[in-house]
Amino acid sequence: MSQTATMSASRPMEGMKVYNLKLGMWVFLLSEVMFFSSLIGAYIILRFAHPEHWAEPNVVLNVPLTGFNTFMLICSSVTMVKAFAAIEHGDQAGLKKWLIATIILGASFVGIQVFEYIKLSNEGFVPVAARYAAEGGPLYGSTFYTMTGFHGAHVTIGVLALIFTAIKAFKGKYSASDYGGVEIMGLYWHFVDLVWIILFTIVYLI
Amino acid sequence: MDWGWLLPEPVSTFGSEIDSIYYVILAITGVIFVLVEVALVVFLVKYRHREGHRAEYSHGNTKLEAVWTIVPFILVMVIAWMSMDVWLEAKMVSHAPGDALPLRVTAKQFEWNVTYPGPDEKLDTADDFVKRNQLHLPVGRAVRIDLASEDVIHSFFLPDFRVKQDAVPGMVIPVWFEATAAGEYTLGCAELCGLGHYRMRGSVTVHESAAFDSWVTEEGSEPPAVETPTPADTAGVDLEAASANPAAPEGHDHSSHQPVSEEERA
Amino acid sequence: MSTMPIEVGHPSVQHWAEPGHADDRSFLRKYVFSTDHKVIGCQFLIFSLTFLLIGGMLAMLIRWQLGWPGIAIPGGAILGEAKAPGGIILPEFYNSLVTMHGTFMIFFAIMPLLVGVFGNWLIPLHVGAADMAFPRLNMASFWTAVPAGLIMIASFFVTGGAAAAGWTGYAPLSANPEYSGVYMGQKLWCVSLIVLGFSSLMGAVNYITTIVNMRAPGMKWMRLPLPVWALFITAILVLLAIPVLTGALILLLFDQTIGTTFFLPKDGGQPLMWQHLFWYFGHPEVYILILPAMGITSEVLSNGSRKPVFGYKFMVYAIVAIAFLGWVVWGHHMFQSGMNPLLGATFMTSTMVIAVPSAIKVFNWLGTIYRGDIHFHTPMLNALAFVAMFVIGGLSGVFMASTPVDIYIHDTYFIVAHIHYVLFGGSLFAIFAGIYFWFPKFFGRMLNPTLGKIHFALTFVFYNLVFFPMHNLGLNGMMRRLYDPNQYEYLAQHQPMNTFISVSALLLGAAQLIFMFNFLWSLRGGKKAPSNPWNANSLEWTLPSPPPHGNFTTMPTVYRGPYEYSVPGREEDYWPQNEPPTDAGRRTAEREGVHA
Amino acid sequence: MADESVSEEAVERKRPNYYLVWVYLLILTVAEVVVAFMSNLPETWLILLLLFLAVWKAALVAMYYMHLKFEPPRLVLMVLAPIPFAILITFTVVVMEIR
Ligand code: HEA
Ligand code: HEA
Ligand code: CUA
Ligand SMILES: [Cu+2]
Repeated sequence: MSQTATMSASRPMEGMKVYNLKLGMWVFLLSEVMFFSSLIGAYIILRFAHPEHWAEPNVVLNVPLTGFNTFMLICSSVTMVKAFAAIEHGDQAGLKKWLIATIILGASFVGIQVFEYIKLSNEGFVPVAARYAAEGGPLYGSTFYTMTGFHGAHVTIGVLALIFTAIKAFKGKYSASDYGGVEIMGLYWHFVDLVWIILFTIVYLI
Repeated sequence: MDWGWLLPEPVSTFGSEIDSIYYVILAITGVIFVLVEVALVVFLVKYRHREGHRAEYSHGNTKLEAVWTIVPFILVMVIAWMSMDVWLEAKMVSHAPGDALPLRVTAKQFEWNVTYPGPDEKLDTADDFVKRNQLHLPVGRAVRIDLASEDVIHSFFLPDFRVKQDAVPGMVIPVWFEATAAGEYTLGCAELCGLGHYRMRGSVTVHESAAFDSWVTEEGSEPPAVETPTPADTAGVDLEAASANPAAPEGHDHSSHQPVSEEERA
Repeated sequence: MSTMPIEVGHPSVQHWAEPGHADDRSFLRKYVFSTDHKVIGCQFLIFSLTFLLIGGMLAMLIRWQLGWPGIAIPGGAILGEAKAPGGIILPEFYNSLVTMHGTFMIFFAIMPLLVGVFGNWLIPLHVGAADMAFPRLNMASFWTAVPAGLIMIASFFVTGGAAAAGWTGYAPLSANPEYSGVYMGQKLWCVSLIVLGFSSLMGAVNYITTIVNMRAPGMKWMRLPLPVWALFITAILVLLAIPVLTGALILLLFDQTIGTTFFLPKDGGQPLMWQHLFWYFGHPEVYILILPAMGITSEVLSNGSRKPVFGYKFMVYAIVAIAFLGWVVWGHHMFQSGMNPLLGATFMTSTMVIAVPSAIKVFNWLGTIYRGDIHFHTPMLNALAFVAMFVIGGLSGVFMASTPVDIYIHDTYFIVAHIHYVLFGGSLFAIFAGIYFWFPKFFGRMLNPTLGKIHFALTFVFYNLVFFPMHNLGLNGMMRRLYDPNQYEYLAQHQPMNTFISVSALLLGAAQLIFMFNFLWSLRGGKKAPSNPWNANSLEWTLPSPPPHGNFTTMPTVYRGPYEYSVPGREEDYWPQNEPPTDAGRRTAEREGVHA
Repeated sequence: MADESVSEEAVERKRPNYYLVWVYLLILTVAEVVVAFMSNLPETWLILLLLFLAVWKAALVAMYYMHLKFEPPRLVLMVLAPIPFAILITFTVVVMEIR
């Protein structure tokens, strides 16, 4: 804290050593962590209180199908990170290619989840207590749809954001010196993947 | 107008212990309060702006910081430590004497239904009987209440006994206390539970033990288990509700799907 | 000038306003959809003062009913048959009044006032930045809060009336309309708070990024003005607490609409789960409502007594300690809820500990005015009132923290007294202080000091007459949220006290009109504000009032902490943070060991 | 805290082999499913094992795809800071169950 040290200070303070956009995205993701934690917390509370409401894995829920979906989401994470790696080295073509791939994978994840929802609700596995008809109890259905639903919503938003990013990419808005948009898109997308990894385990496998 | 800081006379065994903790805290915080406010005022007068006078240039004093970190810490820990036992005694039924009289209190909008074990002093037997908004107890003998609720959260509040416990639907929460003086007291609802919250109150009668037994036998003997509220009760409610608010009936109509509020109005 | 010296990837450039550059934005861009943090701050000010006003009016209705139960409100018939036929408030409407009073005051008045207004006004100027890190996000934050407010107001006019389950919205009462008789209102309550949550979130992200990444050269952490420190920690609390509320509200909304049973015991729901989720958010929330107020108080006290903040570092540590302890005490709202008594004991201990950092703050404030050169300008008066009143509110908190005592005073007017001593006596007085202090900077006009002092005096007196007796009512066992105490014989005897409180409350409300007038009139009629009316040190005072779009023409350099008042060897008793030390200055500095 | 002598130019950031991480993730996913259905572990151990695998996968994503491994330590610190709170709220169940 000596005088001279400060006199020489001509630049802003260091801060987090990363640029604002990235810091902002990380900060936002932290709040997302708390949001999903609250849902998961509620899930655990209810499940502990009423284990009888839950059915064995793969009895009501179709694990193979969702397993495949998980696989696709993980792949979409690779394609996303490849898109970032591409633009990081100024490779415009690669950026576009990998973004498109990510969009396709993400969209099909949502598609499969919608299909799964329809199938399940036809089998009487619904969020509404009054009309719940599958094995287990109503809490099973309501927690399932709430958690996977909010994750699905995040994926959907992600896909839209990806499309937006892709459009900018095709307009050549990104470069080796300005790829922030792609990087934070990636951060969000990987986070959504990360959440799914947790949800898949506790909702489908446990 | 009552500006006093004394608590009303307690009439339960742990009531006086709770009060004594209250008075200790009152003393501690009272002293702190006076010290802080007096210091504040003194400084304001003493160091008010005067021409040519300049403020002392100081960034603080670590010794002082240590003092006013440690002293309050000790004080609050003392308070916490004193509170602990009384709290556990009041809330853990395990502290209730073995011969405690079992009762069941079931709250619902907007009434308290008290199930008495009858002469055999066992719940869920033929001689049980239920009274609405009336809690009768023997003096000098602990009661052990199973507290439940049928609809929303209510709060079982006996001011004079220093008893308060939320009644949560889906849970049966044990409550115990021991009355130390015969007389008439109040049972209130302390948790917002709907439009009738303000009049969800009952009466508490503490009998001498002999009188209580005879009361039980005579009540237990009369056939209708669920007894209709005594005229006094309903009259009381309606008159006051009405006087408080002539327009109540219309007002209540749109919520008349509530079985209870109908009953209240009947 | 990049604020991101380390990493490429995104040129997050700050646009320093070039000297004499004409501001050619359209009216809409300048005042309505502005991305300028100062304008957004002012928008938040109008927004939240309006809700403070509404909340205050609801309070007046509450007090009328409690002061004169069953007597028609003069002209109250306009409230309509469903609410107050012939001007006589109905029980269900009373519940709505209490609920909405609490909701408006907490979520739409105090929170936006502290976080929205002072966060936007102060952060960029105090850290020496051109604007927030994400100006457009900042604008979005305000324009998300507006619909939230409108939805909440609208809920008064739907059939069944506004939410009536208390600002804490305890399930099952809030979850099932059959119980409360409130249908649409309770749903709108959830929706509105969810929307408001997004607004707060955007704000928090912005604040944190700005404070961390955009501090001007030399603005080290330990040179930040305390309001910024407080707002930084507050932003973290908002960031981590609000999502939990959002989650809980969503579950509640599902229970109300699509028929899930998360909180409804039939079909396995858990009523206590709502309370855990709500208070897990709720207690950090109450510190969100006090920390910025504490920061403002420190700033004003130091300025008013022309003396450096006593124990600056410890003030900072205390803020951090309060914030983080605040996460492990939520159970103190649930002592009587049927939660395991052993947990109650744990929560009591953690709650008690919070008194310690609060103690540090209080005593350091005393240390700050000690041997000061105290100027009683209006901001100073309000800041002093904060200290005096917060102590009362805090100490009453200790009664409730003691579990056995809480058995008796839980959900009584003792709690109501506590609420208002910390929130009105605390937060609101600090807010008044802040408004009187920074109004000149942002509107270019001084508030009238005489009116200000009158407003302060009346508010201080009537405020205490209103809320102090509530302690006594509580100690006599008067429950909260009670439409008509006269239902209970043992409370009926306290009606005179209730009437006395109500009279004082009406006078308190009336006293606020002075402030309102002063505020609105000074916008045009106040005398022109100099750039540094209070001889303060922090960066904003080096700029014209109001500062130009883009704040600083060149990036300022900071040489010392913000509270270098009455430094020996200087003729002025203040020392702006960015004034380069003269050789003489530096020599004295070294001699006196000034922490520059 | 902030030391002033940091150079302006970008620090060239190391990058992992993204495909390798991908393979890891797939293997772990398969492992999870296998454990969940083909193992006869006692329930608690099963749950703990599954959670462990899940957290492991999450960590891989965060470290390599989200590049946390290559970010300045202070950012990593900031990201890890709220995890205790997240765990606290996730396991309020403990709070509710011990009675
Ligand atoms: C700004 C908001 C704010 C603040 C800062 C506080 C601060 C505190 N609050 Fe308060 N509280 C509320 C807002 C706030 N509260 C609200 C709104 C409710 C009601 C919610 C509802 O509607 O149900 C509530 C309810 C509430 C309860 C629940 C009561 C009940 O429902 O039964 C409790 C119980 O422990 C409590 C405790 C405390 C404590 C211990 C502090 C401490 O932080 C206080 C610490 C400060 C001091 C102690 C004073 C200064 C210190 C000294 C002078 C040093 C010496 C002191 C000692 C040695 C003791 N509060
Ligand atoms: C910061 C928060 C805050 C503030 C300021 C107030 C202010 C007031 N409150 Fe309260 N109150 C709460 C927060 C607050 N309140 C909360 C959280 C509850 C619990 C709710 C619940 O139980 O669910 C509560 C509950 C509550 C009750 C208990 C109701 C019950 O339990 O039955 C009562 C009863 O008297 C009451 C009264 C008052 C009064 C008379 C004021 C007076 O101070 C009001 C005076 C008027 C004003 C402060 C408005 C002034 C307006 C301006 C200054 C703006 C000027 C405008 C421009 C410049 C454009 N409040
Ligand atoms: Cu029952 Cu209030
Ligand atoms: Cu609290």
